[in-house]
Amino acid sequence: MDKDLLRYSCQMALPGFGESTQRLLQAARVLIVGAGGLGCPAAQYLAASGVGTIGIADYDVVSVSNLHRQILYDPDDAGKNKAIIACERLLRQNPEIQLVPHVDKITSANVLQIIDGYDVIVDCTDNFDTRYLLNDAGVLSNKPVVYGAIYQYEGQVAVWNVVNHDGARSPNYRDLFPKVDASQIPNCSVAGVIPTLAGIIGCIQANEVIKYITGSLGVLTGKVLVFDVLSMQSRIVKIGATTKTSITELAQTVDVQTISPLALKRSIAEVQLIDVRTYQERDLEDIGGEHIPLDELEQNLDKLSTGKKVVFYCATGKRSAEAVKIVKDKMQAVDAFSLQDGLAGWSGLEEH
Amino acid sequence: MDKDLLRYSCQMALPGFGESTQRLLQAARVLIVGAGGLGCPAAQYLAASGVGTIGIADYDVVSVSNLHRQILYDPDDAGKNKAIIACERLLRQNPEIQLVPHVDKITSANVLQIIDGYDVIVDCTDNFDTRYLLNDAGVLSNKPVVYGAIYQYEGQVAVWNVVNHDGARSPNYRDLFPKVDASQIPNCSVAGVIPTLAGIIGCIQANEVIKYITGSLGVLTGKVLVFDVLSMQSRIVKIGATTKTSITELAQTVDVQTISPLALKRSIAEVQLIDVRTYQERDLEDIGGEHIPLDELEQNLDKLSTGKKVVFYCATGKRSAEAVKIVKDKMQAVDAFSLQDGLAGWSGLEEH
Amino acid sequence: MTITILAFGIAKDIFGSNTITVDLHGDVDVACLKDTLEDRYPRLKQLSSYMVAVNNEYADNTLALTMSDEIAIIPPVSGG
Amino acid sequence: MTITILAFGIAKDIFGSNTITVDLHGDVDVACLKDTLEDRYPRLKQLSSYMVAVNNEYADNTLALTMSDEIAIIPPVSGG
Repeated sequence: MDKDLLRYSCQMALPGFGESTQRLLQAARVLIVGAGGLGCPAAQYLAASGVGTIGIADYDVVSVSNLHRQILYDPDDAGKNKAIIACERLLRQNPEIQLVPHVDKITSANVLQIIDGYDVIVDCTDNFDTRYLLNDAGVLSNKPVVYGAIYQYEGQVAVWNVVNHDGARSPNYRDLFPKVDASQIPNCSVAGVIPTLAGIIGCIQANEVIKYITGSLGVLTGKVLVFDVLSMQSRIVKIGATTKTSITELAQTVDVQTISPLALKRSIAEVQLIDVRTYQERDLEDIGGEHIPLDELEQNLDKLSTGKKVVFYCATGKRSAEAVKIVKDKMQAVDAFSLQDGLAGWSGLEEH
Repeated sequence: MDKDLLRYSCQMALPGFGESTQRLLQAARVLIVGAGGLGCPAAQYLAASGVGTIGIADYDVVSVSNLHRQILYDPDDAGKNKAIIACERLLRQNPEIQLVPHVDKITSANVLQIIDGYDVIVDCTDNFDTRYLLNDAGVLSNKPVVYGAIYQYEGQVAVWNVVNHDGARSPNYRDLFPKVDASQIPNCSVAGVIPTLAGIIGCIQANEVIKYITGSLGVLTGKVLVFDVLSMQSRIVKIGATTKTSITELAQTVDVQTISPLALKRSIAEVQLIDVRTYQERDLEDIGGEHIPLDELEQNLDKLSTGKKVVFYCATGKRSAEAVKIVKDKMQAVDAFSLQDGLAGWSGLEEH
Repeated sequence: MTITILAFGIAKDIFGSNTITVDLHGDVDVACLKDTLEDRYPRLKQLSSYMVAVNNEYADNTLALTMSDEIAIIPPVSGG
Repeated sequence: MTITILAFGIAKDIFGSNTITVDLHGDVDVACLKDTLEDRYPRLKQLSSYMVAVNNEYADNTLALTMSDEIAIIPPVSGG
């Protein structure tokens, strides 16, 4: 055994996992998209196990309110780019591998180019737009996508778009969910998430990546694992051997203009401010402006100003971004912005 | 919400998990025994989630051959005590909590005193002696033990010795396995282990600790989870509501004679030196002496000298200690020693 | 025919429970189940898509249902 | 009576397979199963203890077995 393989001797002792299997990991190039609750543990274990090249893509910065599940970051890292910090940390853990940060937001314009250098894509993102984008780009580029997603105490894992023995492709995300109205599904900051779920699902994703690269049996293709960490019950739902979708082009991602809380504070007298939250949330507290719940926006587009900036806000910036997308789609004459980090960002401003 | 709770806001957003639940975690004192493949992820997520006091007990040092699954350590840490390094690293991740390293080997003489300051014990050990010791100490001290164990691609998790509504205690490890012949079950360095399994099982242990502390439903009491990461099938085996064991005292742990690297260097010409590592490890490097892999020792006891000291060595001093125990049990005439910190300690000597 | 449905993810919130029962009439298939659920819970339809799993297999609209089937509603999940 | 046994952990190595079948005669209970297995695989007895799970419940020696039972042999595991 080569000296450089000593680190991996405990996995190379596994039945059917010798030096040639370890060399497969060393030669593999894996792109992890999203360095958050799922991406941190997935990257940590793929680095530890000796995957030769690991790309980590995240345009976002470390936020204190995510440290409970994003275990690669310290409070001192707050405000720094997650991909860069994660790569630095993991390079110390395993100096023998290549770690490549990607700090640009992944869009329909750059996704094919970014994934071009990788063999496997790991979907650790936190939003539907990027999930669909990665899925479709994986299909168009003929690369497998190892999918993971979490909600409160529940997670899902699957491996999409693997070439079967007969040459056909296994199912992908659109076989399961052809399209989603993202505004209807709350994200982690609204619905909450238990950090250990992120750890379990991220490790399961890394496990599927290793199984795929090493040609192991039992890769989660043609099925989806649904895991509940309250009851500890898991189930594997069979989808079928072959995809029924036909994906021929990428949906164009919409670039949402955002405005920072500070910029809004300075210009609040000159903009049309619109709260897109529910009536219940509006009742509790607001920062002024008009109130048009997101699901009533399409019927009220005539209320939007074309003479000044329109700023939408919600609790976290997610539904307000959806509002901007609707406006860009239906009323191009309106100059619409989303309040970054929503009311959460606004109250952060008040505290300082 | 207090500013100091911002870090935990995403878990406090969970239904039924508010500020008072977070305060339960802050007030909890959890002892993790074993800072290896299971202890690293368990400690990482308990620290991230805000458990107020975390003790980490490990007398062993960081070894390069374990870095594939012990994700808190860098190659630079090789030879340093694992409990101390783990506490340092996790304190940077969450400076708001207390981290307490315990560097003494846990024995029947000190276990009750060490666990006295804690509410929950997490069994992340890698040997049956310490598993039984912790189990029995948990029963005698009336504390729950969150058990995890791994082998190749399979893991087990359970929560032992919880007080039921009727005041009776739930089953413990001896309900499942009354006693074990440890020499019949290979450990991770011999049988191998996939690193992601350690991550999944360690995270599940942390998840059960959080569920127990916060009074959540679905704690794994009276049952054991068996998880296979090749097929991704898991099953929960019911054991029953109440323990059938009667544990009234601790089994005495065997005291293993050790020899320091310096003392060995001075006396190396006068002792019988035996390497108990695997053939793969022996191939790479050795410090002389004969080679009898640990799992072949019992068939080769006649090769041991009764005229001079016998010194066993391995990578870290752990398997050589097992060798001493086997000899003490089967060949009392032999004066057997274990090289302290193994090859890691020996190379430390060379460097100075 | 009365069938029991297990809810996952946001469907737990939409149904207000981990399990619900529904009475189905006429052609008792997955399409009929979805119509009945979406009538009772309009928010379910607003998700645009969700998976119906029958005995741990993805079920399309034409699959006939029986009382002994284990039926789960598994909506999409976005968190990471 | 022929029954199928699922093996876990070191039992996979001892049996040389993930599943085996055994023929049982006489009193068909867990004690009888253990005797038969330990006769055929002496290393199993050397473990000192292992769990027999029948239909995902811990089974003691007196439990009677039927052909439709799902039987798993789950030995202790020490790694960490």
